[in-house]
Amino acid sequence: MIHSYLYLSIVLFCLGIVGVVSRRNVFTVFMSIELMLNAANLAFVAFSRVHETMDGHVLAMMVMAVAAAEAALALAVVILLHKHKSKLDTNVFSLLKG
Amino acid sequence: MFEHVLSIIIFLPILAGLVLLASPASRTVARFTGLVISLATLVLSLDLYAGFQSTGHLEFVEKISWIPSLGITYFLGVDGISLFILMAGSVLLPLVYLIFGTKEKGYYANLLIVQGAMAGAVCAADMVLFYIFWEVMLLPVFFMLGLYGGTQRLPATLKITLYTIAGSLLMLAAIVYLGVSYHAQFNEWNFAMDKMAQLNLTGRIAALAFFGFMIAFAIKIPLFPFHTWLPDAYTEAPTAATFVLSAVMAKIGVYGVIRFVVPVFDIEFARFAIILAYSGVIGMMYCGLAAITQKDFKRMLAFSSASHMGVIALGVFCMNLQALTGSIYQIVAHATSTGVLFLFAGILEERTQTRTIEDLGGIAAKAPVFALFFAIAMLASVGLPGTSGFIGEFMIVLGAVKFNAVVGVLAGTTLIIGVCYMLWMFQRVFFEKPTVHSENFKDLTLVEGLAFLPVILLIIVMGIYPHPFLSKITPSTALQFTQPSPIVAQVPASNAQNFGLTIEQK
Amino acid sequence: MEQSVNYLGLIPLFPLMGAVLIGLLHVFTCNRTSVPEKIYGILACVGPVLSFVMALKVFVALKGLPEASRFLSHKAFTWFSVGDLHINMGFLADPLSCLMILFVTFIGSLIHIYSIGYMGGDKNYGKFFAYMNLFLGSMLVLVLGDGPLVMFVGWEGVGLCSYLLISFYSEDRANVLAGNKAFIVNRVGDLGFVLGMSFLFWAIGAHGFDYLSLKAHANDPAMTQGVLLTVCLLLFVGATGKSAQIPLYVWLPDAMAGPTPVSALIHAATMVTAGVYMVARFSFLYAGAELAGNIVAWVGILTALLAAIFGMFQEDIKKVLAYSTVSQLGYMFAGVGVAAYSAGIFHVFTHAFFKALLFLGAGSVIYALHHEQNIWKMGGLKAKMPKTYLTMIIGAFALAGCPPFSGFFSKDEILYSALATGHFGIWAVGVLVAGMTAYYTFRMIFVVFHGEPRDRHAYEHAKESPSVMTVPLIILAVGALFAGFLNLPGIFGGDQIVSHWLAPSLSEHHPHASVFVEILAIGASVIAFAIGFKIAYSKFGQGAPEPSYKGFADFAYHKFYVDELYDAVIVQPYKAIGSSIWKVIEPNVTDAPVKGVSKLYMVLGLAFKVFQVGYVRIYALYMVLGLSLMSLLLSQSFN
Amino acid sequence: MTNDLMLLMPLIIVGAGAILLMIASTYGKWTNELAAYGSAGVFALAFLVQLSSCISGNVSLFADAFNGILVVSNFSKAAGLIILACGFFTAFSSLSYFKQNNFCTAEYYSLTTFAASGMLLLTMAQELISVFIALEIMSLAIYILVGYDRKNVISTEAVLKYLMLGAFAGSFFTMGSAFVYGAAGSTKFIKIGQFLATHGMLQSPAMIGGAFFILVALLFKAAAFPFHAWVVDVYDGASVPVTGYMATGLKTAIFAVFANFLILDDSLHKGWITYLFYISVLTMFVGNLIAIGQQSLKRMLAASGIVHSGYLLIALVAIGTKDFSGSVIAFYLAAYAASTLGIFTALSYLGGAGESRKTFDDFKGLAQSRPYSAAAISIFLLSMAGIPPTAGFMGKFYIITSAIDAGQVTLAVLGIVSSIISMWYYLRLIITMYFHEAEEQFSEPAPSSLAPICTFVLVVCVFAMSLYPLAV
Amino acid sequence: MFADGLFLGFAVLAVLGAVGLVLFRHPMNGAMSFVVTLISLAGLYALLSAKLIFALQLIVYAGAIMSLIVFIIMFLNIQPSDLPQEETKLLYIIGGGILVLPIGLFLAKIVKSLPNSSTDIVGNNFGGVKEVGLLLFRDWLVPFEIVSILLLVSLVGAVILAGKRGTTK
Repeated sequence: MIHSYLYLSIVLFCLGIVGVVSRRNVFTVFMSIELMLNAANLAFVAFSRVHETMDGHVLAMMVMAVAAAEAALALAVVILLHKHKSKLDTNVFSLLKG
Repeated sequence: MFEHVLSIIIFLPILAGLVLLASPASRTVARFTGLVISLATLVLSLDLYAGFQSTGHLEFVEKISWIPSLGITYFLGVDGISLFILMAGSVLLPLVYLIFGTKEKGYYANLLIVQGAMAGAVCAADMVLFYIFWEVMLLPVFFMLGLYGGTQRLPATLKITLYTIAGSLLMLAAIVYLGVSYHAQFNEWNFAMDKMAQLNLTGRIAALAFFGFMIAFAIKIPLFPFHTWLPDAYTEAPTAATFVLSAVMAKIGVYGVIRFVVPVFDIEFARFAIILAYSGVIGMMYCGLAAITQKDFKRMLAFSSASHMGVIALGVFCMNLQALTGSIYQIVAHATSTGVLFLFAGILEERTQTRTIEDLGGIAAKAPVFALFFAIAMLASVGLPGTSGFIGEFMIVLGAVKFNAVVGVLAGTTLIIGVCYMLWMFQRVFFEKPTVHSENFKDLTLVEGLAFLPVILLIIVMGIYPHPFLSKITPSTALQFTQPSPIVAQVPASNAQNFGLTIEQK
Repeated sequence: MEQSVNYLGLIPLFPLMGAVLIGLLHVFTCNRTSVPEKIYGILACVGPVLSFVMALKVFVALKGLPEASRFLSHKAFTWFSVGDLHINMGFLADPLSCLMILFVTFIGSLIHIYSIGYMGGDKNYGKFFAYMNLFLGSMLVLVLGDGPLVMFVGWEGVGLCSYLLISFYSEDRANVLAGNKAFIVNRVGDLGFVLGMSFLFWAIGAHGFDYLSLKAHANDPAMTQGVLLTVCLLLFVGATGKSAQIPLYVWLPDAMAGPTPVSALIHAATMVTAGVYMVARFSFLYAGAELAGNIVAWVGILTALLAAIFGMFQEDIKKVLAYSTVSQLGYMFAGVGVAAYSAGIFHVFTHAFFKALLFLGAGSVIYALHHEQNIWKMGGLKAKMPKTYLTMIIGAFALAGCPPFSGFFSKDEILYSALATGHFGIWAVGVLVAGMTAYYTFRMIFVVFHGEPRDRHAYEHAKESPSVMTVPLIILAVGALFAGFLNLPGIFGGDQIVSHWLAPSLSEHHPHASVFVEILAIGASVIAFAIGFKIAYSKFGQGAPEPSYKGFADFAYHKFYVDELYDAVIVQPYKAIGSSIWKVIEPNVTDAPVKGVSKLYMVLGLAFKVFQVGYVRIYALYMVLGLSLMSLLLSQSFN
Repeated sequence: MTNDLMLLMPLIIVGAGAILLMIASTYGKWTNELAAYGSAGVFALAFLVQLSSCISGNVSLFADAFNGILVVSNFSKAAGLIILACGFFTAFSSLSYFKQNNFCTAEYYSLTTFAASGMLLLTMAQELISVFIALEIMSLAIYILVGYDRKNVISTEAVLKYLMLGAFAGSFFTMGSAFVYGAAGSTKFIKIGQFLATHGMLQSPAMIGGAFFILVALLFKAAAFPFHAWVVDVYDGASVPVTGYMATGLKTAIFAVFANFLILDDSLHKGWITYLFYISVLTMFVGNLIAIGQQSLKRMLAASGIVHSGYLLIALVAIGTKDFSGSVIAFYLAAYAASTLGIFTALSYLGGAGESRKTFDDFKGLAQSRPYSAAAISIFLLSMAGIPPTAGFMGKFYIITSAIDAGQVTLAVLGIVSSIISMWYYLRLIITMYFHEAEEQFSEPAPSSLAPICTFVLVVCVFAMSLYPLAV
Repeated sequence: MFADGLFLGFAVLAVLGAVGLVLFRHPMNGAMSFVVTLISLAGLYALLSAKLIFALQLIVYAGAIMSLIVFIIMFLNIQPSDLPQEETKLLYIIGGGILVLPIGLFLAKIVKSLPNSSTDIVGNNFGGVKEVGLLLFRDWLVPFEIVSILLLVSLVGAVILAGKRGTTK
C-alpha cells in the first residue's frame, strides 16, 4: 500500500538528515544530501501514483537533473578542498568563525 | 515678503550647510557664509514676526501633498507657540558666528544645518515631517560633538545620540499608531497634527503611545530621570553645540509635549499630569542641587539648564493657561539667558584656558562690560523681576499653585535654589582677587559687545514690557484649553481583505 | 473719582535713569581715563533730589484732595495680561506711600550727599553711586507700585542692590559671602511673598491685581479664613526676610560689611522697613486675620528682645547699630501686628531719621579713625569731633526713646496700642526691650566718646569730618529731634497728624482706652529708659576697659551661635546633598539603568559570537534543531 | 503575444546575454573590462525594458503560454528592477575591485548575469519545481562566485559551507513540494491556491508539512533565525562585490518568491503568521547581537543583513492585510539594496589590495583623507539604520505602518527596539571614520573612477527614494 | 502479494544501504552502499509503475552520477590519513537521530492522515516514455528549458572551480 512507500521515503529522508549533521566526511555529507533528494523523488513518484497523474514523474526527473548539477558542483568543490588541505574533513575548514 | 517664507527659513541654512560641507571652502569663507545666511534667516523671521496675525491658529501655512496614499503632506505653519521657538533660534544663532571666529569649516556648516532642522521641527505641522526634522536636527549635533568636543567627547556623543534616538524611535511608533487609528476612526489616512485632536484614544495601547511620545520628549527636554545624558554632553560639546542644545533644541521637546501630548492624549495627560509635574519639580531641585557643588562652570551651567527645563516642563503639565503661557515665555527667556550664559562660558574658557571655577576670580574688575552682561544674563536666569526670567517663572509658579499647592510650593523653591549656585559661581569667578588664569583677561571686543547687546537689551525689554510678546502667545495657548472635545467615531479597525499582489486566478 | 497723574512714574524714573547713566559711564571708563568724582557726585544727587521735589508735589496734590478719595494713580502700561491675570505697570500714591516716598527721597538725598564725602577716593566711586541710585529707584517702585506684583519688582530690586552694595568691596571674600547671604536669605522670604501672591490671586485676583480692587474684594466669599491666614502668613514670611525678623534676621548684621552710607540708607532707614510697609499696605487683609496679626506681633517683639540682647554685647559699632535696627524693626512689627498700623509706620518714619543719623555718625567716626570699627579701640572722641558727638547724642536719645525725642513718641504709640488692645505680654516685653535699648545705646555712646582714648595713635589722627558729611548729620539730627511732634498724641495736647493723614489708606480703628492706660504706658517706657540709661552710665560713663565676656555674656556675644546653627543645620547638609547627588546618586542610581542596559548589551554581543563556531556541521545542527522544534509544535496543530 | 514577449523580454535579454558573455569569454581578446561593460550593458538594457513595461503598466499572465508557470505582476516587475539594478552596480564595483585583486576571469561576469536570470525567474515563477530550479540556478551561480578565488582557502571554505547547507535546504524544498503535490495534486500555485480556497490549510496536514518545508528552505535563503548561521561566514569569505550582490539581489529574489507563495491564500498566510512572528523577532534580535561583537566590517554587514531580513519578515507578517504591502516590501528591498550596494561599492575601491582593510579599525580617520567616500558610507549606514531623510527611514516607516495597521503592534514595537539596538554598530563605523585619528593615509588612488561614480549615484538614489511617494 | 514481497525486499535494501552510507568510514564503502539504495529505489519506482523514472534512476543516478562520484573518490586517491578521525561519530549519529525523530514523526503523522490507496500496477502505459515525454514538452516546457540553463551554469562552475586556469588577462 502507498503509505509504506511514503514511510520509506520519510525514513530515507531522516537518515539523510542524520548523515548530514553527524558526519564530517565531505563525500558522505554530499551523498546524504543526494539521499534526501532521492527520498523526495520517491515521495513524488508515490504521490503521482496516488493522483494517477504523471506530473510527479516529470518533477522527479527535474529533481534528478538538479541533483546531477549539484553533484557536479559539489565534486568540483571537493577537489578544491582537497587541493587546499588534502583533507576531506569539514571541521578542518573553520577559519571563518566568531 | 515671500510666498514660502517658512520653507526658505528652513531650507536656506540646510542647503548652505550642505554646500559648505561639500565644497573645499576655507574656514573664513565658511564663517562668513554662516553669518550671512543666519542673518538672512533672521531678517526673514523678523519679517515673519511682524506679519504674524496672532490669530492663535497656524499661519503662513504651506501644504503640499507628498505621500497621498498615507495622507502625508509637506505641511508647514507657525502659531504663537512655535513662533517664539523659531524666533529664539533665528535671533540667537547669528551670535555664534560673530563670537567664535576660528573654528573649522564643519563647525559652521553643521550649525547651519541644525538651525534649519530645528526651524523645520517647530514649523512642521505634519507628524511625519516633524519626525524627520526631529531626527535630522540631532545629526549635526552628533558630528559637532564628536569632531570638535572636549577630551571625553566620545562617550558623551554616543550617550546623547543613542539615548535620544532610542526615545525618538519610540515616538515614531506612536506617530504611526496615531495615523493608523485616525485611518481606523475616520477611514482616511492623515498625519496632520491638527487633525489628531479629533481622535478619541482609549485603552492600553493609547497609553503606550502616550508614553512613546512622552519619553521621547522627556529625553529631549530632558525631564528627570531621563537627563543623565545632559551633563556629559553639555560639558564636552563645543560651545556652539551646547548653546544650540540648551537654547533651542531642548525647547523643542517642550514644544512637542504641547503640540502632541496635550491636545491628542487629553485623557492620559490629565491622568499622568501630576506625576509628570512632580518629575519636573524633582528634576528642577535635583539638578539645582547638583549644580551647587560643581567645580566646572560649564557643567554647572549644564545642570542649571536642566533645572530650569524642569520648571518650564512643569508649566506645561500644570494644565492651566497662565502656566502654559508662562512656560512658552520662559522658553524664550531661558534661551536668551542660559543660552547666552553658555556662550559667555565659552568665551571664558577660550580666554582663560580653564573650566574650573576655582582657577578664576576678579574678572569683574578686569572686564566690566563682560561682567555686566554676564550679570544681567545670570539675573535673568535666576528670575529677577525686570528681566525676562521673572515673568515666565512667576506665571509658572502661579499656575502650579493652582494645579496643586504642594507642587506650587516646591516649584517656588526654584527662586532659592537657582540663586544659590549662580551667586556662588559669580562670586568665585567675577569677584575676589584675580588669579593667574584671569589676571590678564581681555574684555569683550567691540564686535562681541555689539553682538551681545541686542540680546541683553531683549532680556531687559522682555522683563519690563512683555505685553506685546505675550499678546502673540496667548491666543494660541488659550486655544489649547478650548479644544473641541474629540469626536467619537467608531469605525471598525481597518478592513483585512487582501488586495495583495495582483495575481489573478483564471 | 480716581485721579491719574502721569508724573507719578517719574519719581522712580529719575534715580533709575541716573543709575543707568552713571553705570554706563563707569563701565566704559573704569579701566581707562577715570571720570572726575565731581561729575559722578552731581549726577548721583540729581536723581534723588528731583524725586524728592516730585514727592513734595505729590504731597501737595494729595493734600488738595478730599480725605475719602485721597489717592493718585498712574497706569504706565499693561505689564502683562494672560487670561484672568491682568497686571498693569501702575503706580499709586496715597497717604501711606506718600509719607514713605517723602522720607525715602529726603533721607536718600541726604545720604547721597554724605556719600560724596565718605566714598571720596574709592576707585569704584561711580559704581557705588550707580548702585545707590538704582536702589533708590527700586525702593520708590516698591513703595509706589500699585499692586503686589509691581511692589515685588521693587522688592527684588532693592534686594539686588543691597547684595551688590554689601559685596561692594568684592576683593574680600567675607564681604561677598555676606552679600550672598543677604540675597539668598531674602530669596527665602521672597518665596513666601510669591506664594502669598499666588494664593491671593487665585482667591480674589481675577478682578484686577491692584490694591484698590483687592481691597474692594477683600471680603469676597472666595477669601475664606483659611486662605486669608495662609496669604497673610506667607506675605509675612516675605516681610521677615526683607525686614530681618526671626528666623531670617541673620543677614542684617553681616550686611554691615557694606560701606556705612549703605548701612544707613538701606539697612537702617529704608529697605529693611519695606516689610512693615508691606504689612501696613495689606492692612485690609491683616485686619481680617486676628491670628496672623498676633503671630506678626509676637515674632516682632521677640525679635526685638533677641536683637536687644545681642546688641548689648557687641564690640563693632556698626553691629551694635545693626542689632538695634533689628530690634526697632521688631517694634514696628509688634505695632502693625496689633493692628496699630499708623503707629508702626510712624515708627518707621522716625526710626529712619535717628537710625540714619546714628549710622552716618558712626560712619564719620569710622572715617575719622580710618575704618576702625571696634568700639574698644575708641574713646574720648567727643573732644575731637564735637559735631558728630552732639548729633549722635541726639540720635541716641531718640533711639533710646527718651522724651521728647522722636523715638519716644513713636515707640510709646506702639506700646500704648499693644496695651490698649490687651496684648499685655507684648507690652511687657516691649517695655523691657526699651530699657535694654537705652542701655546698649548709651553703652556705645559712652565707650566711643567719653573716657580716655584706648588707641592713642588712632586718636591722634582723628579729626572732624568735612562739612559735606556733617551737614547731613545736622539736618538729620533736627529731624530726629522734632519728627516726633508730627504725631503728638492727644494726651500731650497734639492731634495725631500722621495717624489722621494715614487713615484713608489703612484699615485700622484706633483703640480708645482710658487715660490711665495711656499714662501707664508712658510712665513705664520712661522708667525703662531711665533705668537703662542709669546702668549704662554707671558702667561706662567714665570710660571702662574692654570687658571679657563669659557665661551668658559670651553666649550672647556669639549671638547664641545661631549662625553656626544655621550653617550646621541648613547650609552644610544642603551642600552635602548637592555633592552626593552628582558624585553618588547620579552615576549609581539615576544613570544606573542606562549603564546597565549598555553593559548587558555588550555582554550579549560577546556571548553570541560563541555560537558562530565555524563548523558547518554545527550550523546544520542548528537548522535541524529549529526544524524539529517547529515540527513538534506543528504536529500539535492537527490530529 | 508581443506584449507578453515584452514582459518576458528582460528575462530573455539577461539569459541570452549571460550565454553570449560566456561564449565571448572564451576568446582571448575579450578582456575583463569588456566583459564588465558587457554585463553592465545587458543589465542596463534589461532594466530599461523592464522600466518601460512598468510604465506601460498592464499586467498580463502567461497562463496560456506557460501553463501558469510564470506570472508577471507589478511586484515581480518591481523586484526585477531592483535585481537588475543590483547586477548593474555589481558589475562596476567588481570592475574596480578586480583592479586590486587579480583572480578574475571573464566568466565571472557571465555568472553574475546567470545569477540574475535565476533571480528574475524566481520573481516570476508560479510553480514549485520551477521555483526550485530557478533557486538552484541562482544559488549555483552564486556558489561559484563565492568560491571564485580558488587560491584563497577562505573563499573555498565559504563555498563549502554555503553549498552544503544550501543543498541541504534545497532537499527540504523538494520534500516540501512533494508533499504539497501530494496534497493538492499539482505544484502550480494557481492549483494550490484553489485547493486551499476549498479545503483550507489546516484541514490538510500534507499541505501543512509541505508548506512548512518550503518555508524552511526559503527562510534559509533569507537567512532567518535559526537558519542564519551560515550568512556571516559566507559573506565574510566571499569577495566584496559578490557579497554585495548576495546581500541585495539574492535577498530581493527570495523575498519576492516568499511573498508570492505566502499570499496564495489567506488561510495559508494566517496559518504561518504566529511562526513568522516569532521567527522575525528572533531574527532581528539574534542578528543584532551577532553584529555587535563583530570586528570585521563584512561580518557586521552580514549580521545587519540578518536584521533586515527580520524587518522584511515583519512586512511579510503584515502582508495581505493591507493593499500596498507588496510595494512596501519592494520599497524596503530597494532602499536596503541601494544602501547596501553603496557600502559594498565603496568598500570595493577602499578595501585595498587583497581586501587588506577588513576591520573597523582599518577605516579609522577615513574622513580626513577621503571625505566624500566617508560621507557616502555614513549616509548609507544612516539609511540602513533608518534615520531620515534617507530611503531606509521611509522603508522602515512603511513597514511599521503596515504592521500596526495589521494589528501587529507588538511586532512593530519590537522592530523599533531592534532598530534602536542596531544604531550602535552603525554609528560605531561612522565614529571610527570621523572621530578617530587616521592611522594610514588611504593614499592609493581609486582604481577606477567608475565605482566612486556609482557610489555617488547610489547616494542620490538613497535620498531620491525617500522623497518618492509610494504609489499604491 | 508478490509485489509486497518485492517492496519489502527493496525497502529493506534501501534502508540498509542508507544506513551503510551514514555509517561507513571510508567514502568508497559509503558510495557502494548508496548505490544499493539507489538501485532498490529504482525497483520501487518500477513497483509504482513509473517506468521511465525506473529507467532514469538506473541510468542517470546509479549510472552516471554515482560513477562520477566514485571516479572522483578514486581520482583523489584518498589515504586513510586524509579521512577525518571521527571518534565521536556514533554519539553524533545517535544525537542526530534523536533530533530528527520529531521531524520524522511529524511527517509520519501527515502520512497517516492521508487516505491509503492501492499501488497495483496500472497498465495502459502509465508513466511510459511517450506519455511522460508529451507531458514534459507540453505542460512542463519552462522548467525543462530552465533546467538547461541550470546545467550550463553547473558546467561552467565545475570548469571554473576545478579546472585549470591561466592568470587573469
